[in-house]
Amino acid sequence: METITSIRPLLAVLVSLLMTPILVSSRKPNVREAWTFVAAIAKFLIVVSMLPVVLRGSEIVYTLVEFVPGAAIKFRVDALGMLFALVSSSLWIITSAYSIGYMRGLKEHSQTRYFCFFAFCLSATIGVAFAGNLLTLYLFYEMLSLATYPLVTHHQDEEARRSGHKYLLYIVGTSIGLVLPAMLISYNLAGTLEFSKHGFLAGTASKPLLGLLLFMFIFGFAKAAIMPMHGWLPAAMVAPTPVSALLHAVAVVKVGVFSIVRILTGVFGIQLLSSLHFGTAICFIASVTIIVASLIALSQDGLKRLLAFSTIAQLSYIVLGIGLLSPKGMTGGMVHIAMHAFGKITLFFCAGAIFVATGKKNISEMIGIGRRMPVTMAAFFIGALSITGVPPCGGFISKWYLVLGSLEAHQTAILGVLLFSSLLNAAYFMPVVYKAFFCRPEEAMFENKVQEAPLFCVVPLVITAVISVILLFYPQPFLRLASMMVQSITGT
Amino acid sequence: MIWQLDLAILTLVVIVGIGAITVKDLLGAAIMFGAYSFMMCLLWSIMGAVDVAFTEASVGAGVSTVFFVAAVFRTTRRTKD
Amino acid sequence: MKVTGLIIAVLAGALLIYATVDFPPWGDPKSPASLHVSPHYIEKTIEETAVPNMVTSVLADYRGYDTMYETTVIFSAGVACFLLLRIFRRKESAERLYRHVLTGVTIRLREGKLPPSDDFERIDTAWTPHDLIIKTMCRLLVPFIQLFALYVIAHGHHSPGGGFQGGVMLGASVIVLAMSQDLRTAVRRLREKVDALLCATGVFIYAGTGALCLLLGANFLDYSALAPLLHVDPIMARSHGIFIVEIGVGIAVMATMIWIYCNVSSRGEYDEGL
Amino acid sequence: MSLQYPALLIAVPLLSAFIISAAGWINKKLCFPIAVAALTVSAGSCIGLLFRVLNEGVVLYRLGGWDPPWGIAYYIDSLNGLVLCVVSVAALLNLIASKKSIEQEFPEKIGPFYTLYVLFVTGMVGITVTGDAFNLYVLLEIGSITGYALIAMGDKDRAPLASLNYLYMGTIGACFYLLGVGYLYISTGSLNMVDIARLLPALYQSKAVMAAFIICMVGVWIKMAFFPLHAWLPNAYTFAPSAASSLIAPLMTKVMIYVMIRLILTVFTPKFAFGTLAVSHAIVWLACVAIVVGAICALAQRDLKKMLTYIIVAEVGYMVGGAWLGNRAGMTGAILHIVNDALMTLCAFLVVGNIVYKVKGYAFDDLKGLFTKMPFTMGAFVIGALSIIGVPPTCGFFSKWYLISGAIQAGHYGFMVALIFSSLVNVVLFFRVIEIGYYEPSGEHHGHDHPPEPMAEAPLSMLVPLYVVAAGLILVGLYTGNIVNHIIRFVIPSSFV
Amino acid sequence: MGDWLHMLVAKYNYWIYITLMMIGLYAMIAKNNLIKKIVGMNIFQTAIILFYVSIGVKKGGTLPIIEHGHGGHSHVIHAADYLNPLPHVLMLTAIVVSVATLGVALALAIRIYNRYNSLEEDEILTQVREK
Repeated sequence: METITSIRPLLAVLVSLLMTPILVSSRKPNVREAWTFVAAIAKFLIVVSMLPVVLRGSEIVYTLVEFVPGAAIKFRVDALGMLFALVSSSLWIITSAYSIGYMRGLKEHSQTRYFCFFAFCLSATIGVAFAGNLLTLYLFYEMLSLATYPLVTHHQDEEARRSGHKYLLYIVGTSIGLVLPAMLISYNLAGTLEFSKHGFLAGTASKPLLGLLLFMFIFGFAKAAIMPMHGWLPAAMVAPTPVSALLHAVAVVKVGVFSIVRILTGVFGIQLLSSLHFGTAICFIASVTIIVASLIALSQDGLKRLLAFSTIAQLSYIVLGIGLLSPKGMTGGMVHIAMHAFGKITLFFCAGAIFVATGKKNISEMIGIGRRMPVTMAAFFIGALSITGVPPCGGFISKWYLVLGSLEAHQTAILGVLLFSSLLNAAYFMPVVYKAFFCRPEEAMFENKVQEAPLFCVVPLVITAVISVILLFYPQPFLRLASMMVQSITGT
Repeated sequence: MIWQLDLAILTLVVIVGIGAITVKDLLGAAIMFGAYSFMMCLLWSIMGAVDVAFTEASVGAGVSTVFFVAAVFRTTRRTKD
Repeated sequence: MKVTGLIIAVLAGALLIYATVDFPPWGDPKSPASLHVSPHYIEKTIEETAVPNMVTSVLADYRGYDTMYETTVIFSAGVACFLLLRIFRRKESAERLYRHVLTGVTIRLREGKLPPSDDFERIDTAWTPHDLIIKTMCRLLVPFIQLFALYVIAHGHHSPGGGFQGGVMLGASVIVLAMSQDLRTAVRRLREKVDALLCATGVFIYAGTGALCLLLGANFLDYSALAPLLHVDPIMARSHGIFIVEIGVGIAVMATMIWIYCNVSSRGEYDEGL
Repeated sequence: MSLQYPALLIAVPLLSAFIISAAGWINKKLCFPIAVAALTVSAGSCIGLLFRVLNEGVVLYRLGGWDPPWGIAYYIDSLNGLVLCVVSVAALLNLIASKKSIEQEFPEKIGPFYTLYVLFVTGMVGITVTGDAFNLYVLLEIGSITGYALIAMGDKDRAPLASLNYLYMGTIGACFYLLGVGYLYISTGSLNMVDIARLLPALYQSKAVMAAFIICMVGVWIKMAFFPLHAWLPNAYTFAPSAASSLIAPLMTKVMIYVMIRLILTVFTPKFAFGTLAVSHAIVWLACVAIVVGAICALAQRDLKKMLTYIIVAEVGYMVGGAWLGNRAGMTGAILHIVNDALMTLCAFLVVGNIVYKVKGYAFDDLKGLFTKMPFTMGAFVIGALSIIGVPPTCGFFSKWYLISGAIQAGHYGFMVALIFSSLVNVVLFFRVIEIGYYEPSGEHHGHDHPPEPMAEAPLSMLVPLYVVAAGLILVGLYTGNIVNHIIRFVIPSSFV
Repeated sequence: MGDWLHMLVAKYNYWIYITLMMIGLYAMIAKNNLIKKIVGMNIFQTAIILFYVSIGVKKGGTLPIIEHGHGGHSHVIHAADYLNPLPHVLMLTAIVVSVATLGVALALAIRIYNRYNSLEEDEILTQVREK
């Protein structure tokens, strides 16, 4: 497997950063949004241009500057990073289209700032995806936390302030309080921070210390919202819906869980984890999160809060998949990054569209909304299916692999967890859809004339819905990338 | 050099120093300080540091004391300790 | 507060006394201080700087760099006092007080002012002590003080004394004047602006000499480089260089002492002073 | 010419100071240009000197042409070279940035102010460059006396008292240092640092030398406001005029840290400091306390400037602790943090200067809606804040990196925890400030899309230096590797692990 | 003279300077009046000067000025015959520094008095708090 040195990863990171000055300078909304599109598409193209190389099984490496021996700003494009980069960069195009419609529809203030920080976030996300070592990953992780703060607190009111507090407390607090020391300790143990196929911590320290490090990392990346570090996610729902979509589907939480995957595969390495039997512990933490979050989701009335808790549960699937330490399970976990992204972003788009069109936020107020916004709710239905993991949606594939993995690892308990949580998913999604379409005329809250959200909102959500259906039948390249990654780390 | 004289002046210096910081009148303190500096100057000339003694006599015992007096004159003589 | 002060002082004292155990006995000619560096000064001062008073030679040549900063410290203290205290626009009270010097009669003008003359002097408070004897005595004393001060500066090479002592005495002479007469009289002799400029000039002479040596291709403050200018051999050049900087020090110290005194004694208002 | 860099970087500002004070009486307009020219030359020769040191190794300069130990000599290695560059450049930038505020605050005393300003810089540069223990004391006094005066020109009510207390403490500190030098002199008979270092090993067991070391350290600690001797600092720096506080806060403490490191590394070699004298562990613990106390006191403040001063107290704890960890990483971190902290503090205080210049206040209530009023200033503030918190790629992160790895290698986890704690507290501190500026918008629906309401940004002459510093924060961060490998690595004796 | 006396003379200077230094330090910390603190400060500094001058003393040494300086090269000079000039030089500097500090300190004290009309630290602090 040869490695190619190319500046393209750096370009992929910087392209949206370089766009921001133009964004700021351009006073006219149209010009500004045109530039946003240019940036998004450029980023996507650069990422795609690297896809064939990666599919050939080779890596792209670019070292910017080395601070400390073994810790540089270094980009390394491998299958896993490419998978994540593809998802986020492609979804950024759609999201920016959507946010144009949303922001304009609601006449939000200071949209320039909004788009700027949106671009920042994407740079940071790609940076995390292509990070070649822990330091680079940490750098972009922090950058992302700070860049999302103005987006989360976009409304600048008291509520935004409170949730902003919570957001910083969880995200920055954990990353400085847990990840930074963990990173430094492992640096001083191993003398390097480079991600490698079999991890660099193997044989450097005693089991208790390694265990401590593992948990510092897992809970340190609070963006992954592993309980009890999940508190910020529902709070962050005050943000405008496209931001929530970005947070949940594209950037933030995915970055968190991606980092954990990186840590497990690139820092500890599968062999080490399995030799120390950490897998079960990880699985346990993840399953607890899955069950509890799903149960909480059942009791939610606010649509976005419900989605938030479902996200918390879904993220732990990914961790769970890795924790199974079996090839199929890990493949499932990695693929789930993509599948969940498309499904969940559809759901958020729908929630946003509903809010734009009707101003309704709570499920209890949405009875019969299907008659008024059939397209939106149809998309919502598809998204819900995908999350639940039922054909004909992409979510099915990842769930399927997870199940196979749990069988492969002979962990029937995990199997039970998976099935039970799927039931719960169905239990909290289906009523929404059901009430939306099949309700008795007298309890319908909306009259029967179709009145969708603005086109900029509807088109994106249709697209994502369609994609998440297509993914079932054509899961490439995500599945391919995931299996390549798994092969490379397990060596099978 | 006469060691008796040396010891005597050394002791005297300490006494004057204590006086300078205990007397309940700033003008008195300033004058005491002048005396202290002058004792020091004597001491150093005994030790053969003529230049230092000379400087101390002109700077310490002379100008510094004048500054003190001027400052006290411009502020107040009253003090509680 | 008193207790803490006592404790800290005693602790410090205890540490120092504890350390004196390892001191060489007092006045021991074999102590490292007397054996390591200083003998060089004592033995070489004549042949290297041609200055018998080795304190002067060490002060202004071997460690002349220190002395330059020492002068700078004085200078900055003067500037600091000026910066802190000087008040330019003080509220002029409408009425002015004048005293007839000979009779001591005080007259009060509602507006306007008297032309400056020798028989009337301006005062700030209606009651200002007035002592003919002190005034005359000090007036007589001043020239002698200044003469002696000049001698101290000039003869610093061969006898105790030098720029500092002489400068302080020069300053003291003016201060004596200011105390016996009043500040205005003294300031009339030596204007504030002139004083300040002198202050800067004095230090400038010192540092400038050093810079001159730099320009002449030697190291900073290496007076021997002045030899070609002064038409003497490098050794004598050092001696002369020492003399030049001593003059600079004298000017600077004198001016600064006066400056500080004026500002302190008049709260920066330059009125009649003490 | 390059042979005379060591002389130029002192002589030029010194001479110019006297010219400035004369010019103050003749034509005030001349003062500023002269000062800028002088400091530019000084900074230039500092940088030139650093490069010379990097190429040729230690530079020895004989003042007055006398050989050490009889005369005074400079020994410039890469440690002073580095600190020199930071000091002179920071002073120059601050001078340019604070022109307007100086003219605003004391119109008729510009001359003396600039004089003292330049003299202060001379003192700091001199302390850094000198190789003679007593000469260091004299320069220290220059720096202090000018500092007292500059500080006392601030807040009419509070500044003089704060400055006088600083004067008392500062004099005690300087005298302790002088006393320590005397003890060294009585036991070695020399004043030249290198010479002392040569003579000391025979005397490591002498009580006098031990006392000398302790006294010197205490004196330096008083000067650098190391807990528990920090009482003078917050008031003095808070009530100083913004021009002075943004000059003194970055330089004074850092230069004193340099002096401490110099004493440890050069005068009393590490063998004595960490070996014979088994106090390093206790001092690191004291540093931990300093960090924690500084952070907590900063939390209690209700105005920006005072908050920053307490952060300085904590930062001093960083550097002292790092230096006393006694291993390579810790010492590297301490030296690196001298550079970074100087820049960070300068950045933060320049921002305060801009705010004071426009808003006439630095209490938290005065900061409302500043992000819309002075977006550029606050932008720079955010960068500075991130650096102080220690977020990559700003430089603050990397010095913290070295400090923490030093703590880990020394097995001193208390220090690591203290560092992490203070970073967390810094997050709280700065985001509290940023929120105040961000959430109280002066009017609904502000932003670029709507007609922007009056933006009262500081003049360009204040913004440009500020942004130079802010850019420096990031650049120094990115080039940490080079700084450490090419400069700091040569400072640390090979005996360090 | 007796042995104890020799001992006494040998160390008496050092003890005295330490005592003076303690007095000065105590005054600076414990005294409440600003001018008193300044007096203490000067005593403190002078004590250190005394210490340095004591270093310079050399038994059997005379003033650090060479006789017949003009014809100086004629007779050879023995270091043991003269006192150690270096401490004297240093202390000249120290004295000047102390007077400079004194000037600044007094200026500050006067400013404070102009503002608060008192030199007692506690009174000033109470005034500050009331405001």
